[in-house]
Amino acid sequence: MREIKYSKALSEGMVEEMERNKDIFITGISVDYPSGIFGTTTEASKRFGPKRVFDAPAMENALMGIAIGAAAVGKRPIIVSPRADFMFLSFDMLLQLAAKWKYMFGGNGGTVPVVVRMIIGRGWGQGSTHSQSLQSTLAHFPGLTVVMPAFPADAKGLMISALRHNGPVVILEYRTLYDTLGEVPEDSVPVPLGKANIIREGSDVTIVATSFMSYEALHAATELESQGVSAEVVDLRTISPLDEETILNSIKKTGHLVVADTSWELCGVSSEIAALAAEKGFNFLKAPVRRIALAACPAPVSQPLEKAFYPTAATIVKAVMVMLGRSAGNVAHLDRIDNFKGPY
Amino acid sequence: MREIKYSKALSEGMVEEMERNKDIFITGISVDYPSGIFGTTTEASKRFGPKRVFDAPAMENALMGIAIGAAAVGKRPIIVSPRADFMFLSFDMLLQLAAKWKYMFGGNGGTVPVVVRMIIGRGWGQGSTHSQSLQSTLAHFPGLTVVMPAFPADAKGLMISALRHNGPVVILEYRTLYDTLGEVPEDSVPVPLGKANIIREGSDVTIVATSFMSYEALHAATELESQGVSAEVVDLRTISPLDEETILNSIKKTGHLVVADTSWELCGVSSEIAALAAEKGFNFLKAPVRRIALAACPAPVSQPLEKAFYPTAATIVKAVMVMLGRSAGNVAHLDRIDNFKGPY
Amino acid sequence: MSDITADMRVSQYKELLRIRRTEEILAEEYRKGTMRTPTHFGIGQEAVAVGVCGGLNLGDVVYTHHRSHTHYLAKGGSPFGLIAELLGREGGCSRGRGGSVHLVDRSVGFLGSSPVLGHSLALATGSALAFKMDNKPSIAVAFFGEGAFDEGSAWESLNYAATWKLPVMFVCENNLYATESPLSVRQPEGTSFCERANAFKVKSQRVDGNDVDAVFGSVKSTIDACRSGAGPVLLECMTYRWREHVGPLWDYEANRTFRPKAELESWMEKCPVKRSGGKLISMGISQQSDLDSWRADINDEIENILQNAYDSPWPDPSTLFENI
Amino acid sequence: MSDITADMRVSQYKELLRIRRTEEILAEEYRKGTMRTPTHFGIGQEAVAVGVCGGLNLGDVVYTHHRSHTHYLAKGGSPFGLIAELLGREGGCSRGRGGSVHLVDRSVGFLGSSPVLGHSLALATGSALAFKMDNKPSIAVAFFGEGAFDEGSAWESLNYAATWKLPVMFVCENNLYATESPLSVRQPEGTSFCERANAFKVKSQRVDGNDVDAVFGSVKSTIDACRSGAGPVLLECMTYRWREHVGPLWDYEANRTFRPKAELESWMEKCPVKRSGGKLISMGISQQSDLDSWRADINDEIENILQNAYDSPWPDPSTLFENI
Ligand SMILES: Cc1ncc(C[n+]2csc(CCOP(=O)(O)OP(=O)(O)O)c2C)c(N)n1
Ligand SMILES: Cc1ncc(C[n+]2csc(CCOP(=O)(O)OP(=O)(O)O)c2C)c(N)n1
Ligand SMILES: [Mg+2]
Ligand SMILES: [Mg+2]
Repeated sequence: MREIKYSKALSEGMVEEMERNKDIFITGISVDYPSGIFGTTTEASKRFGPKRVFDAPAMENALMGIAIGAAAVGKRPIIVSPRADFMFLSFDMLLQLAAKWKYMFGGNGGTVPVVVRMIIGRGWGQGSTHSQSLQSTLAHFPGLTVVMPAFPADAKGLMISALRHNGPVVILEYRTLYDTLGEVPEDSVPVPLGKANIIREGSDVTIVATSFMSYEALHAATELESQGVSAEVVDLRTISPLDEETILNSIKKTGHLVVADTSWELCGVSSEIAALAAEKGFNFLKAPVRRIALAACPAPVSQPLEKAFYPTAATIVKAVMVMLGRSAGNVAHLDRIDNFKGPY
Repeated sequence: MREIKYSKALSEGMVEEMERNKDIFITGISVDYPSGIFGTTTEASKRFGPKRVFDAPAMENALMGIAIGAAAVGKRPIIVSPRADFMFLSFDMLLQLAAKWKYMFGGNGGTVPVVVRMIIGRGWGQGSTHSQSLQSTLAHFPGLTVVMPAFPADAKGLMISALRHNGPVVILEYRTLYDTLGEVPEDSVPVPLGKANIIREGSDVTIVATSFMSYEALHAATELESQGVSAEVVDLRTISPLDEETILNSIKKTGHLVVADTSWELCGVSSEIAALAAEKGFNFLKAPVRRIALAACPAPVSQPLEKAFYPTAATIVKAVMVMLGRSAGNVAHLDRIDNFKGPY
Repeated sequence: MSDITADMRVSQYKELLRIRRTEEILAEEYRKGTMRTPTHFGIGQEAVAVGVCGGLNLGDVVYTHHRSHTHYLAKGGSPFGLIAELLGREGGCSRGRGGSVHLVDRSVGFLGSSPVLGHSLALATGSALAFKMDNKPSIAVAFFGEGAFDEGSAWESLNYAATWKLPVMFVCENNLYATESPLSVRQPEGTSFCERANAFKVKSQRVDGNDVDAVFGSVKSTIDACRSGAGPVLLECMTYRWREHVGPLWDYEANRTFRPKAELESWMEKCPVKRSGGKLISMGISQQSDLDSWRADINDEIENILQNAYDSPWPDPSTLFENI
Repeated sequence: MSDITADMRVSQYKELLRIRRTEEILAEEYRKGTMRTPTHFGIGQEAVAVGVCGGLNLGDVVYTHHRSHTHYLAKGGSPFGLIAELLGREGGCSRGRGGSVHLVDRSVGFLGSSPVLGHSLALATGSALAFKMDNKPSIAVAFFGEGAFDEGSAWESLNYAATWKLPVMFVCENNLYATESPLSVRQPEGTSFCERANAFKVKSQRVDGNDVDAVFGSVKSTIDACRSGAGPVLLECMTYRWREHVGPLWDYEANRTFRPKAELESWMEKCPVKRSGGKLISMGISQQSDLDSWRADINDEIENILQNAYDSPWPDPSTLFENI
């Protein structure tokens, strides 16, 4: 299969659905710029023009309500936020209206199928207010579907599913993923919402990971293999609703669980998966679970602090080896070269 | 010791600290009304007048920033929201500024000791947009202290600590607690932030609970006792930072854990405590943990649905009995008479 | 105003009376404690809903805030659906899930009420955006209280609507108070919302919100231009709430002192129902006996619906997880 | 303006030049990739910062947005602190935790920058509230771009400040663009921010933001009243950003076409540094050789600080959890 970039995959997913469904439009700050949100909206902009791909003022609060009001009369808006952090300003409309709409009107109000794309994560010293991963926060609220594609095929497939789903969907895109390559079907193949993906099979330990951490988990699994440990990697893909079955089946097989997430630990996705294991997979577990998350502080800017703040493949390897009662040895060679470039 | 109401205890905590510290003031919608936020601000209003207790327009977004700006030059604002749900509008200022202030300026920006009181929970058919418990969401973000007093003594003591703390503190107050009575010291005795409280000792099972669910847990423990089960009840009191030690010690003693929280399960406090057990208390556990939380849907209004939506003492009793491999029998008598009255 | 026929006047009056009596009957019923949902009565403010909705087409859509019964009924929402909703019954317009502040009736273009200040403005702006994109000749209306202007999102919506010249009408019911807070603690002295709207390039009119003719006239004089792309309009309708903010009580019953008794009384003199009925008589269109018999009919009708609504079944707890 | 002495003119010019050169040197250095923090240069907009801060007292406080170096330096923030911060060093004003968009220097009343649109307005309003409560004769200043006016919270802040007549100055640097979006896609045609502010009962003035005299004059003419309780003021300073939104590049280097080259060039003709220097010469206060020697001194000083900043140690990873 051909390989394309994550950014291109997102673009294809949107463009193909926009061809199918004329009610889809894209708006948000800078979506019609030549830079086009890491190139993800450029093709749509070219193909569909300013009637369906248009800029918006920085008014995150009302804009989300406007998208919902458009959806209530048949549109399928895609709202893009260049940084998820700005979407705190949309939380009122997103969580009070979009997430509740179908339920609070008892189904009689229809649905509001808004797709919200938010960019998350590490980059060029983004710092505390420009780097947050909001999956844990958003997934807490029933009524929202929350997905985190890690690989190009999922980026396209989840985008397609989101744009066909009968309700609001948040897509969280990790900044450093846009340039990654992967095999992606040329056709419009939806990836089901609510399904995790076993991206590597293994028998000794289950690593459940989200978004960028799925890459780190694969990287860690390769290293673990060289140390004689067979790791199964589950890419969560959808945070809410959670695919409990896939996770539990894997734990059943391996008896060991490490969770690696891009958000914080406290009331975060890593805790959620650990809790699931403690409640429904307890009898499979041979050892305590391990949560791997951001350090419990706001994100610092300075490089040596950033390095200590963000967990990596090395963190995962160490956690697994300790869990299995072995020594991890030197894992410094696992650190990737960080070649993300500014200025933003 | 004398008994007073939860509402009076909050009031005393504020009034005594306001006497001590002239930089404290209270603002927010309706804080100076005769009704005074369930009577909690009436005494302060009477005693300190409109210069220190004053109404605010419905502008949750900027108001939080205004409080932070006042705190940055030495004030200690208390912001009150009659419903936590409205505070989604404040999330940007609260999470991007208050929670990060001290850290993102490397300590050189000082601290912004804002106290935010939010009313949460069930009431008179509040419905989906007027009843949410935001502890899980807020606790996820480092830099915020999040407390949930369940009992009058803690209401006063945590209020005092919050007003002496060098950073932002969110106090979540469950609507139906205001009229509950309890022993409260006449003196200004702070209750430490970050400390859970064992409110009933027991040996067979640990019930970790938050806010209103601590009442339900006590109620459940009494019933369990009559069925021959000795339950230890840990009232979490502070959600962030979490008192891991107290929880783990209790699990060590009982080997069984049930968590009962007023928010949702997914990425919620109940998952957090379960995860803690799975990671750091695993070897103490004799059975799978059980999470008790809101049903995984928005809050409905209609009574029979509300009844199915909110967990109660009966839910806890059943969970414990199942965990211990016993039958719970009929627990319908545990349902309290819901005597909360509208119109709000 | 000469284009208002006598028939129209009669039906406007009946509509005002029907809404008034519905809410009055509900307010009495509410005291029994069988409606477990925070409820905001619009008694005294009916002329805004009736005047505005009277000027709309069926394809036009309406959003509103917490004080929503008047708009729901005036747009044609099912009275049974409303009453059963307040009673938490399966037959409610939101199947008992929403309560008084989350009403909907899509069949008549009432797309929803939301009790969070500012929501209705953004929602209507969004529907108007969709109408414009699709070249539909529809208008979206946002009803809200002047308290929503305290919220920044209201100004975001106005700015957006004006920038894109969207077919949206912002209808503010300025009843002088948000809960018990007067305008004076929320806006600088001398504030005019119309002036603000003008500065946001939203055309605006201030009207007597207790005069259904005036409101209707205002809508008629602005809606065609709004519909055909001239941009959004703000109608600031001056009116007054008779009961407490939430719940059925009169000020005196709850010992409320935040507003002077004389103020309330002077606004009650300007009762929109009475004024409309008085006009029918003074214009020789109807007689007092007509008014009385309509009233009796309406009372019967509502009492009837109320009893039926009580008979609507409770939602089955097993349906808790439907429609998430 | 006759109350500006020759000495003041000289120091204003030096200040403009110092800020300009600091940013220009940093912009060059930034290309090396040693400053890993999204950085927004204020080159071309210095007169606003210098004109406003020149009118403030030490007890007055300042907040600003993402484009914050000019305000930080003009208020007297340590240049070493700024540069070390951009380099992520422990010696940075925020100890390397904040980067370019989270600067602070409390010793001079620079209370912080925050890159989220709208924050500076609310923060300054809050500090002004505190000053008023304590009867302090201080003023709080919010710097921000016209993009912040897209945010509802900005209007909430204006409304609040005007309602309580707070001693706050809102200083808008209207550089015609937010990122690459012109005003025309963000506001209705004919919008005047001053008109809007007036409707919010905030006194307003529009000034040439590239003329330090004009800005300083505007501050001088409004600040005393603002300080003594007459209420907030908006200064809308018309200016222009020379480089890209974030980063050091010129439009041509990045093939940016969102604004016409001629527009940029016409604004560069109105360079605030050149204009100020030109006046010194035309007024006979200084000679070109003075200007040249100041420039050389300033260059040396900044290059020196830059080298020192590189020598500041990196934060120790073991301090990651400090100051949460
Ligand atoms: C965002 C938000 N903040 C606060 C509230 C609480 N609240 C409910 S109604 C109300 C007053 C509204 O006044 P107004 O908009 O004038 O409408 P009225 O009740 O007078 O009809 C307030 C503050 C709310 N619903 N939403
Ligand atoms: C709430 C919020 N939304 C979006 C952004 C992204 N953003 C960063 S700078 C900017 C443009 C700001 O323009 P303006 O306020 O005019 O300042 P300028 O950059 O022109 O100096 C935007 C939209 C932000 N920082 N905060
Ligand atoms: Mg009102
Ligand atoms: Mg700008």
